[in-house]
Amino acid sequence: MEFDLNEDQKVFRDTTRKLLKKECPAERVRRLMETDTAQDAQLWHLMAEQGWLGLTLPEDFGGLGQGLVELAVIAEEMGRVCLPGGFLSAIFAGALVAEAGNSRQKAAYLEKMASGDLKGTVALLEAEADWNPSAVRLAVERNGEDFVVSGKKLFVPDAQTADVIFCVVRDGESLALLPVAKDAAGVKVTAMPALDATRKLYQVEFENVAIPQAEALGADGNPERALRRAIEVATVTLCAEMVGGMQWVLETAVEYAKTRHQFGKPIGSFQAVQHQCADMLLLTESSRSATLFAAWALTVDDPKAAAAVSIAKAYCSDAFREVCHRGVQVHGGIGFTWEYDLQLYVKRSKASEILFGDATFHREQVAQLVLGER
Amino acid sequence: MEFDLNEDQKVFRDTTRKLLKKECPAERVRRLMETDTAQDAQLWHLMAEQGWLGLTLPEDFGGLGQGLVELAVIAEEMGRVCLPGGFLSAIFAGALVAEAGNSRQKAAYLEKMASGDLKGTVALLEAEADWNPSAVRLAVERNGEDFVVSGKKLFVPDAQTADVIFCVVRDGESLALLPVAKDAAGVKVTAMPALDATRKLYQVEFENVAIPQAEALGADGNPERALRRAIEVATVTLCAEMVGGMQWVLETAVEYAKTRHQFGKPIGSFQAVQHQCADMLLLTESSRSATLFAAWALTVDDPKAAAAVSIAKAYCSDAFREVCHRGVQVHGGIGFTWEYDLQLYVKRSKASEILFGDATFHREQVAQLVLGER
Amino acid sequence: MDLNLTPAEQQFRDEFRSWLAANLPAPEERPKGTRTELGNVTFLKNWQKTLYAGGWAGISWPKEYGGRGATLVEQAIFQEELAHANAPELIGTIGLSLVGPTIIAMGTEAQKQRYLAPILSGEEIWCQGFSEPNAGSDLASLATKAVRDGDDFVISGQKTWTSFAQMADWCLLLVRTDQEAAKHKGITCLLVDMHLPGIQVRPLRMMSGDSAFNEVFFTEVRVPAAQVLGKVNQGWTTAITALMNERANLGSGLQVIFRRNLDALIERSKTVQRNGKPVCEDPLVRQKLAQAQIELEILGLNTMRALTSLAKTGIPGPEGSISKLFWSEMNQKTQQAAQEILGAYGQLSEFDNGIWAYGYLRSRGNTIEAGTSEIQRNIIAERVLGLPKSY
Amino acid sequence: MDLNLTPAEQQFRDEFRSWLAANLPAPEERPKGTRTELGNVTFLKNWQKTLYAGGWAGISWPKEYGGRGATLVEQAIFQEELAHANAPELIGTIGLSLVGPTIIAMGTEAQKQRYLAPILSGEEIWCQGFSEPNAGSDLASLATKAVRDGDDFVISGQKTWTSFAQMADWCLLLVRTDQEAAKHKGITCLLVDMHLPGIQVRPLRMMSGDSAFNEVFFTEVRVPAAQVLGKVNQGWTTAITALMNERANLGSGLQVIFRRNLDALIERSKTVQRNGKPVCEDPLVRQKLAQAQIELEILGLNTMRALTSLAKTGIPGPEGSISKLFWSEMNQKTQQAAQEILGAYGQLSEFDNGIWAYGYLRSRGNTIEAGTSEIQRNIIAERVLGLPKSY
Repeated sequence: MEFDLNEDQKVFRDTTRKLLKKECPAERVRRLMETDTAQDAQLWHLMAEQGWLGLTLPEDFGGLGQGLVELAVIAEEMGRVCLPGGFLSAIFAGALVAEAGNSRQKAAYLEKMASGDLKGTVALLEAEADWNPSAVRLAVERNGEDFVVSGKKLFVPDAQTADVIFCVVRDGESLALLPVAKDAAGVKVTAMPALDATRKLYQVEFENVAIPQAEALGADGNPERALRRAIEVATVTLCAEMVGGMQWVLETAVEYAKTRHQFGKPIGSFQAVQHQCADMLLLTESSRSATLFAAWALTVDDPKAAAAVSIAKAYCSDAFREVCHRGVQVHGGIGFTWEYDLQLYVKRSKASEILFGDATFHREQVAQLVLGER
Repeated sequence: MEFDLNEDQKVFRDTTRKLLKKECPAERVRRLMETDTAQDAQLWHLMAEQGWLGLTLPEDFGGLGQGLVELAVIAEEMGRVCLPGGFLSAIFAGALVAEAGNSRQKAAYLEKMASGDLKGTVALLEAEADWNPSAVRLAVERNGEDFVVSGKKLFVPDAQTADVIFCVVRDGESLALLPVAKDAAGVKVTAMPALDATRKLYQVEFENVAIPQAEALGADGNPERALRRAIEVATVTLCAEMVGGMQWVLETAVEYAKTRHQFGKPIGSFQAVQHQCADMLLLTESSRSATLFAAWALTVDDPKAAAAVSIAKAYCSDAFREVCHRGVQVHGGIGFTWEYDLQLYVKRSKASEILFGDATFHREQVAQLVLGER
Repeated sequence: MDLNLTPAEQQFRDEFRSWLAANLPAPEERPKGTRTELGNVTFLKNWQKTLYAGGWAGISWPKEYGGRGATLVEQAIFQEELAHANAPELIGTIGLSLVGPTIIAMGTEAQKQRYLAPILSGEEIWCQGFSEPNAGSDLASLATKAVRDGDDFVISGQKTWTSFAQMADWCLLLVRTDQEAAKHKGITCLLVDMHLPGIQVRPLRMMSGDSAFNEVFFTEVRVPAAQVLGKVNQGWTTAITALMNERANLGSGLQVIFRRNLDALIERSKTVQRNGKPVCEDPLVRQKLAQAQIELEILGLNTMRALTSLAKTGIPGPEGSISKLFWSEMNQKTQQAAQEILGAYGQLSEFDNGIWAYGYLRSRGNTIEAGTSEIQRNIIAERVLGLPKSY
Repeated sequence: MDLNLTPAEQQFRDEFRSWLAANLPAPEERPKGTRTELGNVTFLKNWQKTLYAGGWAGISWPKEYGGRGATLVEQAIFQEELAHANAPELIGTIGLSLVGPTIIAMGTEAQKQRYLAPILSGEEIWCQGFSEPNAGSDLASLATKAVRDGDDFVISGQKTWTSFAQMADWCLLLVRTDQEAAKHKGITCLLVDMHLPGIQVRPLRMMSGDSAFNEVFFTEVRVPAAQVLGKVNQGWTTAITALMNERANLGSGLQVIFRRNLDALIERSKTVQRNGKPVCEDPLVRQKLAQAQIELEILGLNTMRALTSLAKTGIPGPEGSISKLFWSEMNQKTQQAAQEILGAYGQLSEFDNGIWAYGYLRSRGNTIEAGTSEIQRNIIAERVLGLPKSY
């Protein structure tokens, strides 16, 4: 039993940190968030080059075949710099294809996704914004060899830059996972501007969009189970990103508390400030423990994996928000300004809190598990 | 508009405080809590003599005809000394007779209750310990001129010392309020020892106990409404008692923080301790505002009265607990000992938190009101 | 203890209610957005002028200074009625609730004659130049200096977090006039014309995207010595008076906004759906709505109690810190509850005009502005509870 | 990063599990109530003896001192298996996790030879005499003094919050040996025979009704100078080592109790009814149970991470404060949740043997004992985060 990154993972972490610090400074984040898509071709290229886009995808299909702990390692570093754009969508879409696709489909998508040539996202949420796959209501119709879909999906991240949108639809009792080309006729993507401008959300409308049934992912397996698994992968990635955000906020607040003086002393010598910082550390480290465990458990298919993911997300959702709140409070007025980078993390924490289900949602999942209901 | 005690009320408060300080020191509380009933004949006599037992009862029936603000004033002082025994039960039972009784019944009970010669309590809760009158399930049968009751009530305060137990039973769609002599055949009272030894709880079993139907309170009116009103009166009385408890804990903690030294300074000069005390003040004063308003609103039949009672109880339930928690923390080890009187208040706060419904219960009542559901 | 309005208070309320019904601009004529958006300034100044003309400005100010000479309770009724009528917020709030009362308390007769009436009529807007980049919680360490030069003071330095500076005509400014004295002893309070040369205002954008605050830069600004409010080097007393007025008044004005906000949330909870039902049927949501309601009601009750006490003593005291602490933390909890209740919708810029995302972000400043929660707790501990000083 | 047990760890677990199956006294033979009830002492000492005879005492102690020489992970597995088997708690816990490791680190060879084996075998029970009535959070201000007289120290003073003193054979005692030195510099650590004349133990009753702690009075107690652990006047270092060992170990031992408690609560939530349904169907209850589960799982994970780190560095560090803070606040929240979930039943002495009322009250001490939460936060801020000292 060893609950720590191994040497390779630590090296990977350090080089990733160094690279992102250089390539994605706050000015770049700010520039990108002012754009329509928050997506940066150069950074995307960098991520492809580094192998990050295919990090956990199978080696047979252009990936590096790494585990989720490695993914968590880079996601944490991305969170630390508040990296904008569609990395998380790429992970979600990649995991979905890897879990649900047959070998023809994997061949068709994964290599291009790993090389950065094909950008994917997943359209899951509808009007109720419910992350439970069983809540999907958008029904697909069968027309000859085709599935035909009409209706809309909401809160779809990075849909504007995606080449392919994997649309989750209801096919009777089952779900169907339809790869829809973003530029296909009948697909309309509209921005849903929201609080976190570093990860853009969209409404995606489908009007009589036909997809050959043979193109649907997972049709010969259990698409819902594959989707749940892909959601778990993306959720852990998000948790790791949140941990990175917490770490930045913690370090920044501690640094500020050491240098800012009031009443003739560094404010970090006041108990009220000290205690805020101590709580931030506790929240951050506990989030990290929960996230690393979930990443490991998913990788080895531990029976506790589903619970571990919900535990991590429930805890991180509350913790990132609380760390940001404390971070702002420690800073006082300056921490509340647009110019100070803390605001980027406050907004990211808020968006991350609900992405893939908020703490309440995941506590309910945990309750079902501890009460033996599933 | 004047939100403050008037001069008479302040005088009443001060004399009550002085009297209780003298007559009910902590040693007496401790002696009483070790007894089976926590009831003290001498204190009871004092309360009768002072008019406290009939304070809000109608003057025609031996009461003083005062409002609930006056009742709140003395209840706060009682809470401050953690007065043991059945005062609250007397208030509940008295309010029930005053609200539900016809003039014959009022004549039969109230004067004796005001003079302290008859002790009453109300048996409401059953296995689910639900304070909502509509949750009463114990069904009464009609046999000729009588109601006959068999079954049990739980968590009945002060049943052992009561002369009459007003038992709330279900009579079809309606409720019936049956005055049962504690010593009647078929009545069995068993102690339910609990965390707060200053207010004893009992199980009361009824085996074929017959009560003439004409004796039931409120049969010609709306017994459920009368019961709700009596519950509101008792709830506000309890809230005031809780405020008194908070005030004691606050003052005791502040005094301790001024005198206890660690690291060469009074601990009250440490921000962490200061902030705990500041929060205690905020919680106590806010509880007092909510309670006084509820008492006033009930007295003048303000349309907001029901909401005000639930607001006060929801807030006080959380606040008294939190004030005690902070009080213990400010004290450190000494505050956790049996010998230090703080423990009396910790236990009282815990019992009061759930008596007449906990914060969750009352928040649900408030929700129904703000959502316009009742 | 009587929370009913007295006949006089009822009459006041009825009168103002009728006046509002007759004089309030129709909803479609009113500006959208916040008070500090410049496009709304003319409208809001006119609205203050209308109030003044109707005799509804400076409700609790003495009649001799153009106020209505009404009681503090009537002042609160005035606020409540504005809320019920959904009236625009008052743009001259710094002048009305902070500068005016401070000038009345500490000003010379000439100052009173000159400055009070234009505050009431909305002709002159005030701002408050207290905080500096290096003097936040530790306000007394302020460094903006004023050097005596003949009949003038020459001011140099920087203020920050100055609300309304972008439209203000005057500033209640704290400056250091004695570099040698102990830090609380060398401060002077000046009434400064914001149109003087050498004053530069730069909006300070907040994380919530708007610029309710400003930075104000002073470069050798000359102000006549007659502009001192109170005494030279005794400005700290003036500052404390002003801050207590600020805290005493902020709460009651904000209640209006909080009430509207919670009502909107309650209505929204009936339309946003989860699990096929409106979220207001979710027991967790119900608890959150109820808690918000409970705290808002108690804020109102605490304010009424404080008002009764203030009416008896006449001087706002450290109890204002309790109110500040209460409303700031209440609003943060309620905004967070709104986020949890509305879920993904609460973050959208185009859902309810983005008020939920804005409200959440804006609320994070509540426990910092007008004195951080830490400072408020220190004040309560030391000045109300009598605990020894922490530093 | 591999949370699977290594083959060696698995073997360790299997071995201990089999051994437990064969050697654990049947439930009906085990004592009821707590470790500190004197009637249970003989049984629990025998249980420790059985563990020792089987090679299961001092799991991570070096073999040369009679331990098993196993890893810290195996030490944790040992605790977990005890929990799974619902085995009695260890009575010699102060000796096993605090005094023993401190003697190993700082003791003379003679002291090691004399004291370590009886700790392992359960023959000698230890207590820890650190806190005093006027030295709680500020431990270094302790006043119990030891005056050198020939070959002895003569001890006078009072200790408090001393667990297990009523049954202890020995005490790890901090005394002041230099009245003149700075307060951290005049402290010495002594190994004191609790059976010596002049020692009086008085149980300290807690608000929860039991007396897990004691006051210990020393009246001219003579102790040979050879009983100094470490060096004279350098006892503060020993104290810090001991406290860090305490914090590092307390968490993992307590997890057992917390897990059982939460499991019992989960089961209870299926039987206690509200609104005609088991409370576990109430969404609010479900959230509370889940949060308790989440925090308990994370406590376990944090402990595993700390263990990995400790195994690499060898010395328990200030991270123990994170664990202490986490479990103490977790348990308070969970006990409060239990009260809310069980309602009136949770307060009854005769419902589940009163464990809920007891557990709630007892939990209030969690944020005080073994260093208050305030002290833990100070330690984290100053020693982990490097913030300047607050006092």
